[in-house]
Amino acid sequence: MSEYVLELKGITKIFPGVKALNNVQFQLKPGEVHALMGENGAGKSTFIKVITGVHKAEEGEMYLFGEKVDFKGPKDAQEAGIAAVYQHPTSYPHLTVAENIFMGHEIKKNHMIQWKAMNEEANKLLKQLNADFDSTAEMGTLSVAQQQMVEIAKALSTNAKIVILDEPTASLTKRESEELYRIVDQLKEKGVSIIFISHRFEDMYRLASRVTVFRDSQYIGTYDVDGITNADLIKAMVGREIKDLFPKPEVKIGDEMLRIEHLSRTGYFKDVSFNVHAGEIVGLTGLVGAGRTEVVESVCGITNPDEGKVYLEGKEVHIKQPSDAMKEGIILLPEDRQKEGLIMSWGLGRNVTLPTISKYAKNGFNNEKTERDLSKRLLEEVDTKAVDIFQPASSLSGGNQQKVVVAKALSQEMKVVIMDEPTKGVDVGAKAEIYAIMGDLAKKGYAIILISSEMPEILGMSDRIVVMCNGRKTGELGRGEATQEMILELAMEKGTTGKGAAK
Amino acid sequence: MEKKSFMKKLTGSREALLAVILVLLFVVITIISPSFLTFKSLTDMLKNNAVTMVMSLGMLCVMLVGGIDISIMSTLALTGMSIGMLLKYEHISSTFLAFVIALAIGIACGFLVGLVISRADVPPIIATMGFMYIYRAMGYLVSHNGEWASAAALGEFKNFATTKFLGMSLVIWVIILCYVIFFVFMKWTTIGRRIYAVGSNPSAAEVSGINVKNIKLLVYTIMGLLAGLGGALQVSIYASAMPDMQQGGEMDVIAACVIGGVSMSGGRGTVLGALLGSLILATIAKALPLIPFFDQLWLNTIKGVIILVVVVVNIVLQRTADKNALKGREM
Amino acid sequence: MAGKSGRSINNVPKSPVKQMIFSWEGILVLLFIAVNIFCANFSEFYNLKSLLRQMPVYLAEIFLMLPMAYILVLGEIDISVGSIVCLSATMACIMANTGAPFIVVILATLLVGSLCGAVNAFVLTRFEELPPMIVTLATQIIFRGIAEIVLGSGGSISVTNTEGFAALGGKVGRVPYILFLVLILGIIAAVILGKCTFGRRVYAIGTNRLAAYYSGIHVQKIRFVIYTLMGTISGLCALFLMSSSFGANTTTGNGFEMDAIAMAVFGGISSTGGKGNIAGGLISAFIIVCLRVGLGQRNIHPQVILLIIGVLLIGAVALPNIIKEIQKKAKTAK
Amino acid sequence: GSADGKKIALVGKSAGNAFFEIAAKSFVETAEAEGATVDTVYPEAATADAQIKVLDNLISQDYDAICISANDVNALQAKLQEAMDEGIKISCFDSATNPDSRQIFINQAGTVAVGQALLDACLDISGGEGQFAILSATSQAANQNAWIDAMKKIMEEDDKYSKLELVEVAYGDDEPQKSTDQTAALLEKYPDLKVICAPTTVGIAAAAKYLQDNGSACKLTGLGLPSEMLEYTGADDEHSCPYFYLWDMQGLGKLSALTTIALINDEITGAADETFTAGDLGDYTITAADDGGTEVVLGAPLEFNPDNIEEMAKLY
Ligand SMILES: Nc1ncnc2c1ncn2[C@@H]1O[C@H](COP(=O)(O)OP(=O)(O)OP(=O)(O)O)[C@@H](O)[C@H]1O
Ligand SMILES: Nc1ncnc2c1ncn2[C@@H]1O[C@H](COP(=O)(O)OP(=O)(O)OP(=O)(O)O)[C@@H](O)[C@H]1O
Ligand SMILES: [Mg+2]
Ligand SMILES: [Mg+2]
Repeated sequence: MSEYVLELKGITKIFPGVKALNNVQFQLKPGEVHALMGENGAGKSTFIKVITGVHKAEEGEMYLFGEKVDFKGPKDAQEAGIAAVYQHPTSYPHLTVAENIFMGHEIKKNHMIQWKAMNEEANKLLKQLNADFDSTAEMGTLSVAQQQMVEIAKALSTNAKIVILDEPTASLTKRESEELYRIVDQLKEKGVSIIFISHRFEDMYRLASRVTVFRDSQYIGTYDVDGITNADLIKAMVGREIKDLFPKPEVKIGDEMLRIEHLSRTGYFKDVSFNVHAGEIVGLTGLVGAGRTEVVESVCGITNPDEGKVYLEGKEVHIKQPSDAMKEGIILLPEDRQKEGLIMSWGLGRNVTLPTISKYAKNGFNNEKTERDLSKRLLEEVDTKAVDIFQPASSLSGGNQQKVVVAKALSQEMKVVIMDEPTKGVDVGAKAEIYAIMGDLAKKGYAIILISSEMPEILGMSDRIVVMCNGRKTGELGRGEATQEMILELAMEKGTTGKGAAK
Repeated sequence: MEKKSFMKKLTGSREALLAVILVLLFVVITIISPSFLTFKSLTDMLKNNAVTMVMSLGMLCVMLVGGIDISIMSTLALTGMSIGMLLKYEHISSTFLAFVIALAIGIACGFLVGLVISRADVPPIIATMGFMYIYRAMGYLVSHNGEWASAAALGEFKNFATTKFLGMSLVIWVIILCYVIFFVFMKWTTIGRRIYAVGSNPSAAEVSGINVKNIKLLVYTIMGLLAGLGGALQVSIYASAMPDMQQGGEMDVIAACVIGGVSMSGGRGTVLGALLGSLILATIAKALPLIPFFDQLWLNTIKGVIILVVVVVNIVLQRTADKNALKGREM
Repeated sequence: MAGKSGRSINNVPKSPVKQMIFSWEGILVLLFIAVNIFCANFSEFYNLKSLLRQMPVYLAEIFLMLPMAYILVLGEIDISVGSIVCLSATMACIMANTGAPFIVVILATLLVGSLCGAVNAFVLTRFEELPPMIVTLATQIIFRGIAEIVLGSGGSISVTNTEGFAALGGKVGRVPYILFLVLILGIIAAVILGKCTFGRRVYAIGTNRLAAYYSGIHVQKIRFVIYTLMGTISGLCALFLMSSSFGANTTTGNGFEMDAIAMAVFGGISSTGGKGNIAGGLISAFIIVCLRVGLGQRNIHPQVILLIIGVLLIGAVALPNIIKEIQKKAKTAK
Repeated sequence: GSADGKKIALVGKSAGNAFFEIAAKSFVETAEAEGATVDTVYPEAATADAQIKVLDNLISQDYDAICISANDVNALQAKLQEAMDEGIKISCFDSATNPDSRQIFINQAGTVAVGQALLDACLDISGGEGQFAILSATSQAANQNAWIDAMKKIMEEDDKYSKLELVEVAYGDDEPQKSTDQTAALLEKYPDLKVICAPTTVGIAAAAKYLQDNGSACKLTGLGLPSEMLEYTGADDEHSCPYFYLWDMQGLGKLSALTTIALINDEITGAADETFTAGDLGDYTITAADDGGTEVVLGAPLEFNPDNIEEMAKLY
């Protein structure tokens, strides 16, 4: 038996026009948690998909328990005991949780699916994970975090020997992440080997014993977590040093820009009031499903609140649809960049100019030259890693997609910028850049609302922190006074059970 | 975990809403024309809508994977015409054989459609529009350009529809059998669930090792099979085979599914929904001529209005149900 | 703070000529030439005189392809257009027979068409969860049903005052007006879809409706406009149809929606939304018309013509895909 | 023959219509025997629009005559007049256009004669009194409407029919399914219904099947194809249709061919009172039609009854 459970050598994977992996290697020891880190687009997810047989590598070899394997498809990998939770959810929104968990290896008797047994089994798994929803709930009605849990349950259900988790914490808050850590620990105890991808350093420190870094499709090195410093790791990942992770500029806070009073929307949030001033960054946080997204979407006209008022620069504004908000200068960077933020099959340039296209148009005719120049300028301003403005947004990595969303916002006239989870799934380098952009915007006198589930980010960037829980505002903290514990306490004020169960 | 109350379940499920609409239709029609609610009238209705009812099961599968098939009535015409001509010229005489041949032709037609869609990546609406023309033309060619196979030529075969078992025509038993088979197939077999999975999230299905292409191939083949069965039933029920039969009928089948809550973008829909949808359409067709206050000229318009009202009312009810569910959420 | 890493992003588009040759439209143009050579060889009668004579009815259908292309780009479908044609044609005849000035007839016809379109638009935007297929299926039945009621038991009406319609069917030399109108409208439709803000938004909605909505695009307003315009153009189609038939009946416009969809789809306008352009639709429309006329002149059985069109429809989309697949396989094999 | 080198186009209502095919076959045989060539042309669909396309095509192809079964009375007028202006002779058969768009109509049976025959059948089958209903094709079908109108008129004018009550005219749209629903609805609405009269081939077959399968006391007559009706025709209670009518389809094809050739050869112009000899069919006189045009009438409708149906079913 070899020293490694899984070993890959000289893997090269080429997509049309992109070399996603260039001669990379990787070793996984039995029972270890191995972190895989690297910038957005470094090829981590692609690498995972090569392991699970979704992609076929052009070159390279793979050894499982010392034996050379060649997976023809995902099924082979599953049968060999590899389970993966992919970065982008691979769930079936119309099916129940139990079915999602057991898709591909249903519990059967005489070729008939045993629903009862399957539901029970699924409930057992969910209980292990401390999930608060039932296995008969429909997947599509669950929150992102809950869906993530189902994905993990799915991986557990196969009794895999190798479990791969691709950015499982990206959309999780602190509390939920802790839950996940616990599960990973459990798995480790059972002797399962785990590959763990994350952009969060805390995850790595908490879980992994070794870390492998990729950069620009290449293998950089494998390090013992104990023997490496933050700065070294960042250097390995982004190829340069980042001095200040949270470059929060000192800005003089100006007049009140946006004020929300007693905003309510039945079933989503109730009686939410807060305000934000020019040059100020207000952090809006809470557990997943606290209703933060719903509040700002109501402010921006995506949905309409049932009650409450919104004031901009002291005057009440009536926003019925997104274009009204844009006209007023309230710009939203939506949470789900793939579905709400970008048109994935379109070129970057067109994405950037989509909301403002009529501004450059002459008599309704598009001014393509201006558009191209503008999108080039904006995309370079946010330092997007792209070849040209015509490549489809789907060809970019997550962090770079987020930058395109920022560029898209920059093309508009802004007063208030609302960023919903702007750094979700974004690498440290790009994160720092997005924070820098955020700081710049504040300096220019825009009012900023930052929704985030990441504690360091909230603490590091906000002037003021608004905490929500279960659809209500539970508190507001100043920059000086706020600590992780205080925020957590407010965020869990009423407990958070029963959301999935209500379905 | 608290159990959902019965009322909530009722207002929460689309099928329940449809059942309510169907019951309402029944009540209204029975008030207008009491003879509607008799065993004979209802079995008549089922028999006369057998083709749509059976084929909406296939359309359910096709729509579940996000596809659509508008070639089905051409397939029906081709199979119906083929067995019609075979019987007429006495190449075959056995009813069983006729059904086998019809199913075989249907499967072949469906398989070809499925191949083109799954292997050559042709969008379903284009592929099936093409095959709609092709199979219909083949139907005409089989009929030697417009010959009919009429009752006298169909021999024993037409008796299939008039033969009764336990008081109901065999045709109705075929419908019941199909629905039972599909109910089990869609709910309790892995392949049935794969169909849902592919429609719900094709890329996820791909990643989790489901052969999406084969599932697509399968659903169009199933559709073909049922179209073949539809062809045989049509010929048997009406004791006549014509090359232009059921032209435009595919819309009824699609409408039945959509009314039954089958989503056109895939993933959502049930056998029960297909059943209720096709029953609603069947009821409308059966009841319209019974309603005495309208001039016959108005029938089509009224049919259209009823379909529109049914789908709109369904949406309104759904919205109200959703809103009530939200109100119940505590914060 | 432009470009911390100093990365530069290219914004110079590739040569459009090269793109055009390898595009679907390029293939269609070649196909158009091939079809014409084929038909010309095949039929000794394939001459301009006959082609021009048959043009008007076919061209009237091409009108419908234009807004249908927009609807398909939206990722939707409208199968009620044939019935709208029927109802507006009925209206045209009735108005003409009242002796109203022809301009009033035109306006009334377009109005009826637009109203029908607006009914579709209203239901579809008010209840946006409803699939367009089922809504327009219902209105397809309703609009034709209304025409049936209006036409009464005769089921047919003819124009007694034919002057206006005859003028519509007029010609410059031998070329009917309608050809010019189709080309002009085609160019306008192409420019709006391809070059204007409106068109860009239509593509955005068709590709990702949610993202379009978040980007401040008035999704429902645009859908409303397009469905209403579909009705208006159906009215126009009806007017020109009257200029060859001088009468309407309950079967007028039957199946036109399928013809329009086939033309658009064959022209590379994807039914799943967000893809294709008017140029492709127009070229494919002319290919289909030439085929029908060319084969029709040889008295080929219409079912056989439809069979050929069916094969062409599938083949045209399938072949490039199959070739691509084979190329890909060959590449990975290497 | 008398039509050597002449070219005739025979235009049907739509492809795949057995009814038309029988007449067309004898039309072609007759015309070819006379030395003419015949192209049988079908529109893509049973609509006037599609026939307009066909006519546009035919006009530019130097035909000597076009014989058409029209999908609409008025819609083809412009095209047919254009054809006549080009010197092409226009005759109609089976289903007429308006008088301005044709030179002559070859009528399968006089409208009044058909109405009379159907009404007499109803009177006879019902036993002289009671309710009867009509199951027609579509509400717009010109032929059917003419016959139904004729029936209504005769009923009003003649006391003989005073005890007959026409309860409803229903439309089955020439679809078996709809026709079946309509038949069932008629029976449910009028339990005392004695006779259904279905002057359309699809409708009569569907209704006959429904009545026979259900052993209904209501009987059926109308216009149908003998081969389609063979199963349902009989004098006993087992069969739903005692007898029904149609015309001599082969004769219609033959007469149409000969009349068209007579037009081409300028033997006739299509004016009333002209006479000509139609081969072994005998001499025919052109008469004024109800719509103001002219027609030749093939003869009285043929009755198909248990005695002759076996024989006739072999023919069509
Ligand atoms: N299906 C695909 N087709 C073409 N290019 C792709 C495809 N999938 C990934 N790529 C490209 O391959 C490269 C590596 O992408 P990958 O998703 O593996 O990055 P990653 O390291 O997971 O980034 P992130 O941290 O943002 O998830 C990127 O440049 C990406 O654009
Ligand atoms: N697709 C959905 N269907 C039904 N309910 C939903 C859906 N998405 C969210 N919800 C519910 O709406 C409420 C608010 O969700 P929202 O997404 O606004 O929360 P959030 O605080 O922004 O959390 P997140 O961190 O996920 O963005 C939650 O109770 C959630 O369960
Ligand atoms: Mg990744
Ligand atoms: Mg959120």
